[in-house]
Amino acid sequence: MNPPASPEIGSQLITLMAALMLVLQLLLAVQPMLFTSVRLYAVQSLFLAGIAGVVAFFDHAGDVYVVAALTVIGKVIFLPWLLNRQLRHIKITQEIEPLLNPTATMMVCGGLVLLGYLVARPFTSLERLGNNTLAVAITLVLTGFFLMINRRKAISQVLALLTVENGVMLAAIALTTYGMPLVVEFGIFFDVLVAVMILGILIYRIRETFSSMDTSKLDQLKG
Amino acid sequence: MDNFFIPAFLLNLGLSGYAAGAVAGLLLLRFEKLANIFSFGLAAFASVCGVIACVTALATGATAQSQTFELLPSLVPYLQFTVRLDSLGAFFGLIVSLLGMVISIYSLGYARGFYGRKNVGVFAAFFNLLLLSTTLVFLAGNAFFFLIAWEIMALTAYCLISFEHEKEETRNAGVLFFIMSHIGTGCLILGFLLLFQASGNYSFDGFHLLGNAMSPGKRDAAFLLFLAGFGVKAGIVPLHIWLPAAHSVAPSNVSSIMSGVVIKAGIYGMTRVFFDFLGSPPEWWGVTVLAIGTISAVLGVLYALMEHDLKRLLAYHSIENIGIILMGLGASLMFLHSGHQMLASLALIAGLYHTINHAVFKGLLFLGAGAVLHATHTRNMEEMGGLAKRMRWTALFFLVGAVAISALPPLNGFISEWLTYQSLLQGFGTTTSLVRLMFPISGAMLALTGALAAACFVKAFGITFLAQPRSEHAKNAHEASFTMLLSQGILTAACVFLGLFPTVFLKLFDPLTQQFTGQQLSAQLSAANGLVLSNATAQGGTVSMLGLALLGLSLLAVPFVLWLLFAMRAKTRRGPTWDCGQRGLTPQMEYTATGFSKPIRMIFKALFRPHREVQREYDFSPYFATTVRFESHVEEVFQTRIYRPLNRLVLGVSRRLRALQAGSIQAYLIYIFITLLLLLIFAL
Amino acid sequence: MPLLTFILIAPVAAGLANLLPMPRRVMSSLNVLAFGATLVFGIMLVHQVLARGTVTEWNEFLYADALSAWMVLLISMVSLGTSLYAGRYFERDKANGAVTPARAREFFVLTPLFSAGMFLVVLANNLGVMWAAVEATALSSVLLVALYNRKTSLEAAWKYIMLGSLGLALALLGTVFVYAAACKNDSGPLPSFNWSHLMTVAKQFDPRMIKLAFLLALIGYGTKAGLAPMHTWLPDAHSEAPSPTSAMLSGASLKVAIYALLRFYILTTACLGSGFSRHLLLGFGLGSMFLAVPFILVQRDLKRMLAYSSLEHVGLICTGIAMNTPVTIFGALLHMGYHALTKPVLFFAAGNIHQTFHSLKFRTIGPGVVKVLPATALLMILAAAAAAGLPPFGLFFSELIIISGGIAAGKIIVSVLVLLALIGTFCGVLRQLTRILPGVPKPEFANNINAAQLDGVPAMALMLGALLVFSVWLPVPLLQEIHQAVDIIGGRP
Amino acid sequence: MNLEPLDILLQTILLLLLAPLISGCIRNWKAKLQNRRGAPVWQPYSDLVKFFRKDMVISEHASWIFSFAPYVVFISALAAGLLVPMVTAQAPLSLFGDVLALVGLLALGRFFLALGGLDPGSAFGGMGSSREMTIAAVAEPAMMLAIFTVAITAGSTDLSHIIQASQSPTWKLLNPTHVMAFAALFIVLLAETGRIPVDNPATHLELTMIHEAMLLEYSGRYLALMEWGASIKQLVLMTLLVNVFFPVGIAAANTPAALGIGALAFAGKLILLGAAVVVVETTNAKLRLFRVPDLLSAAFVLGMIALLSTFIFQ
Repeated sequence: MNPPASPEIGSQLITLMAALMLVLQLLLAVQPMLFTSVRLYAVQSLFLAGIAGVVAFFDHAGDVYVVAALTVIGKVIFLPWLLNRQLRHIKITQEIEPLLNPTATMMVCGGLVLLGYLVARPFTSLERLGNNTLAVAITLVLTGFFLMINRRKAISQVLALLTVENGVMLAAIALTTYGMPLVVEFGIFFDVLVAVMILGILIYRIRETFSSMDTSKLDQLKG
Repeated sequence: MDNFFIPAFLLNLGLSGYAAGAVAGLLLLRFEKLANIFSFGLAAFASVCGVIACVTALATGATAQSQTFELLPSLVPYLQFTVRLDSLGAFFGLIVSLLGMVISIYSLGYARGFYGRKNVGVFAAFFNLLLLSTTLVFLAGNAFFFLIAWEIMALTAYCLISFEHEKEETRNAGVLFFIMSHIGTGCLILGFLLLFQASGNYSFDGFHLLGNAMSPGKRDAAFLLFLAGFGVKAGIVPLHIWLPAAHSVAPSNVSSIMSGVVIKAGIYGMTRVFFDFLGSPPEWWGVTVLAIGTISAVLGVLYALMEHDLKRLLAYHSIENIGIILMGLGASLMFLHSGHQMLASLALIAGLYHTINHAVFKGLLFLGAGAVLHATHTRNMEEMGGLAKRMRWTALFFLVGAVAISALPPLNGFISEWLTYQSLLQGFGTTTSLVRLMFPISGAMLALTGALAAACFVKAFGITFLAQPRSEHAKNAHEASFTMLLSQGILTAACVFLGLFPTVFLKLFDPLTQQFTGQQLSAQLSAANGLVLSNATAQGGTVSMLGLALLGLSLLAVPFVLWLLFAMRAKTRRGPTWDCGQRGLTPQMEYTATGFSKPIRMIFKALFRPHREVQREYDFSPYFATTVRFESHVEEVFQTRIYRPLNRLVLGVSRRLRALQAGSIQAYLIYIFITLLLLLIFAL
Repeated sequence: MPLLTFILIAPVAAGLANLLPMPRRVMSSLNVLAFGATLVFGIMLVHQVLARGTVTEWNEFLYADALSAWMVLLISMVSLGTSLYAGRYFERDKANGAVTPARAREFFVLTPLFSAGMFLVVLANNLGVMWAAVEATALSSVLLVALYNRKTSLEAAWKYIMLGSLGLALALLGTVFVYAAACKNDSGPLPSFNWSHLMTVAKQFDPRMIKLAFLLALIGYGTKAGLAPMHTWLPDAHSEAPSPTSAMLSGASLKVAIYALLRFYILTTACLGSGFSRHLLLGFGLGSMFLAVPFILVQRDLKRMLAYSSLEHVGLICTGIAMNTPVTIFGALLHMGYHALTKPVLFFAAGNIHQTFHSLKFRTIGPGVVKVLPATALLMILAAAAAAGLPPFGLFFSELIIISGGIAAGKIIVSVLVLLALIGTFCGVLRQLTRILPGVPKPEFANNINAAQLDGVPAMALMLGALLVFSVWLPVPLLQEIHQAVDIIGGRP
Repeated sequence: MNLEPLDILLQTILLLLLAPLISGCIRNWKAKLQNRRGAPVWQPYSDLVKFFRKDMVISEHASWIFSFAPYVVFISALAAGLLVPMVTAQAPLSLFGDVLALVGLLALGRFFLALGGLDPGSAFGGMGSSREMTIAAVAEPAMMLAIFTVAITAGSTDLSHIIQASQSPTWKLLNPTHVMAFAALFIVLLAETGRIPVDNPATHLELTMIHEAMLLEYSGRYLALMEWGASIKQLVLMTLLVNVFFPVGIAAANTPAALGIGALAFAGKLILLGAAVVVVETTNAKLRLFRVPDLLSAAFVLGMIALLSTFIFQ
């Protein structure tokens, strides 16, 4: 690519994709079908990878390509596959009654978005690419967190956790010049993979012993 | 320093002796006889060393100014293992060593009762550790070290109290003791921290008269903290709640050492802090201490009268006597405030003299009670009786102890209470403020206490040792073993000596009063070259137990002469007690302990609020009952009004809080989420 | 010789070796061997640190200062004790049919990896790597928590991993912020993320970012360290895990999390001055101490009670550090060490009780443990006395040092609060243990007296003995080394 | 102050001989006041002799305490008597004990009296001991307060010194303080000597008796010692009362004249006080046991007021 495209385009791209990530997050928050959720997550991760790619392209940062690649392999392909397999295995498709109904959920998420922007405001000046990517990142973290509270199925909680992690990665890309040092990226990447596998194992065992994966049934340990 | 060499050496010997005793006890776990002999033997040896050390130190004036040496090197900041022998430490060291010696001898016999049943080795080890830590409490020269010794003392005491842990009563008593004592320690830590803040280190030398340099507020706070902290250990009302329970369930030799020595640690602490550290006292300190002393004395003896459990009865008397001791200390503080050094020393001596007296006769009484338990396997006086015939020596020793604790001449109890009376009476003139009414009033209360104590011990001795045995156990009672009798004999001798020759003993107080009030009183207190105890005023007011004793003996001539004149030919024969004609007087007809104290229970009904329950079964008229069941018991007002509600409150609140950990992961996530949001907003 | 490398490699090697089918005896002795080695290396490390100030390897990828060396010692002590105890423990579990041989092997494989993770946490120079290592410890321990595969243990594991990874995600965000601050700071293409480097430039960082970073790290690593109100997973995990794992979690893992938190604390203090971070830490520390008291007072389960007492001690350590005077920090570090020696003993004793009485509920165990398991009960009493802060055990010293330091620095209220909480805990522990230890055992247990009497006693005696020795005597180099650590935390070069 | 054997001997004899006479007189006058002839005043002497001559029956349940008590009771009372100035201002043995010692000695006697009552194991004895100790307990503080009042005004607890001080011109004989203190001490005297309205010395009705109940098992010379001890105690208390509060005519010096006057004055004062006791006994009925504390608390309050008034008048 001999003519280096102007940063404006890049930053607009990034802003766009970040916004889409947020939208996907909100969708994820309100819709109950588990398979859809997994797909939504995969797409969200794809946008994350896209952002990483754009950054790498415009900053000529080789490392960040690696990040993008890892994201695609791990979060767009492997993890969704794993989760789908799980879902098929345990034949549960629906998230039944979350704690809050969709309307309330949306309102809470709106509040969280607001908070995210407030927290991120002091740093918008520091961002090079696209404004308020950081705000989106923090919002992802907060909404993901809220999603964990709001969901009862073990798997959807795992998904929520993964979106939180997406948010963190987005923040990393948004804030730092060339992403985190590679060794750290690898570390994080493998940790996440292992974490999901272990969670898979646990979900499996829980399903075996409780013949259900409703985490609100896990309340034997008190006091 | 050379006149300090011998005490220092002996002290080290003694301390290591205790340690060795503890180790021996643990090493010989499996061989109980050897453990018994070696461990208690070493304890006895160590305490003999202690006695000699302290007496020489006090006599040779090695304690004129405090002497210190390091026991161990220390590694943590602020902590030094300083052993510091000054007059006060030596005096209390004398008490612990004396009692330790006697009770170790006693235990040689007493511990046989545990053979095959309990682990004598462990018991002996804890016993040694208790003596060791208590000695260190009196000799510690560094607050940090003091607290360590203090806590170890509490810990070992706890283990010994709950040694016979098979009974739930024992376990609860142990827990109550330990919790109260730990709360007390909390107060002490805070108090010492206040001093520490002022002086910057924990050395007792640095604390000397520190209070004068502190702000009044902190000084008063420290006073109250120490009063509460040491008060718990000493068992002042209303912090005494643990004492009757603990002393009654512990093995008797432990009760004896607890009541004789361990609660005295509280007295030691108060004397040390009030007279040595906190500097010139404001008036209300003395007034408070005197008031608390008076209240403790009266309430202690009143509750003692309501008991028919021999050891609980004795325990309540410990509260009473602590009260009497505090009367002396309180008066002394008031005199220090009004600048009457001479009277201050008199009152201080009165208090401390009563301290050692109480140690001696209460130790003796508990040992006696132990012998009785050993023989009858019960603490309930209603099941005793007639033991004077079966346990002659024990009865004699117990009687001496009873006379002594009832403050009757010619024994030691009377001497110290006489000194207390004297200081209270002379106190009236020291001030013109209304406060001086405190003195005669507490004097009158002291009189009431004395009379009630006499009543109580007529009951204790009479019901336990006299008349017919009230149970099979009592009927088959046997005399205690030799070592148990020997130890009681020693303490009996001590009672007599401290009663007959106070002026000899008073010399030991000179360095002490010199240190705290700058006065030496023993010369003024003795008249007629030491035969007579004087109240150190020109107007006279003297007493001589020796003289009275001799007088009494010589007056025996009167009955003798009369016997010669008239009764030579009179014969004596045994007959049945008058039984109003229906033949055969059974033990059931005897006056019971409960019955004996009934009039007093009625008089002080307002305080005791006795629970009384009578069930009559009758055929045609309630006046001809076929069976009558009578139940009556007195529960302490502090127990019912303060401690139980408090306990309920705390546990109730805690149970409510358990709901936080309800088990739902969503709830837990919410906790974290809210924390996060709050922090983010806080950071904005 | 590359000490740090060895310290990391020894346990990993043992863990991988245990993957091969081997008899239990060999596996446990392998672990013992590995941790014995790490202990020795740790001691050597102390000397090197004293000699050179800091030790680095793999061109500064691994980095050890006095604080790390101290942590290495703690981790090795706890792991060594655990692996000494674990052997017979799982023998009996297999005998009871509580675990299958495969699961037992799982333990012997995962435990060394768990410790290796912890070693990496305290030896990593790069904050990101440190984060990854913490995550690794969480992942390796969660399967241990779920080892028994009971409903409750799965529940505990689930809560542990969910709360833990969530917290760690936040911690990662914090780490990202620190790195961002570093990026903003120097214009180099890929700025170093090494602790040793960050400390040198901490002054110029953007305070707002560091503030945010510390908040997130506090919540994140605080979750792992069990600070209230993020502690909720702690009693569940500690009570459901096999006793050796509980010992590891409470004895080492909590403190490792505190260590990670400390690194951020030091950085923040260096950047913002002590006020901000100190007050937050103080608040969480005191909160944890006071929250623990009521739960101990009315607790019904032995191991949960022990867990809450750990919560209380963690709170005390944080409070001591947050009081931020050399004396209090010294006390806090000392307290870490003593607690690491004490708490495992209690969990081991709880393990023996559990295997004999087949329950941890006070009501079921009932009175009379001293009669059924004399040796265990005796050691438990001593350890409990130590944990409750009674002399002659070190925790009394460290607690009194912390309080005195606070008073000396004029922090009267805090010190009084600490004292109150400690008294409350004492009363609770005493009350609860008196319900089970003394007395006459229930008839159903009276017959299996002396069952499993001496199993695990050597391990307990060893740790308790060490505690007693180090309570009255600390080797001079160790003392100097702790003082260096104090200076590091206190921000004094 | 040095001891004079002669004084000691004389006072001992005086106590021994005078005590029964006093009780005899009181009994006799009481009878007269109740229009009875009554026993002659020297009846107690012959009683004592008779008791000494008689054989003794000792309960088979009793222990050595039973035989030990009479001697203690008798000798403690006697010794107490030697601490009180009777005819001369200087008590023969005031060096050996002050007023507190005197109270102590009497308490010692009571202690063993009560034990002696418990020893044979009869219900009467126990009842007597219980009541005796109870009443003593409530009487003691009142007594002490009264004594304190005097001791504080005299600035000493030494009886001889108190009396010497009371003879000094500055001493206000009838100041309210002493009046009330006297009243308090008089009530205590009634209680301590087992007189109506507290106890009835004449009765053997089990429900009303206190002192007699304890002596019920005693016979022969032990009984004699007990009775004698009781009357000596009564004499001692009366002496204390009269000599402290009405110090008129006490012999300051050992001249025959002074002694003579002293003896006469002493006799006169005792007669007056005895008369007062008789009047009280005949004009009052015995109180119920649980009313007695009210009486004694009245005495206590009197003592308190006495103290307060010292506080006011100084």
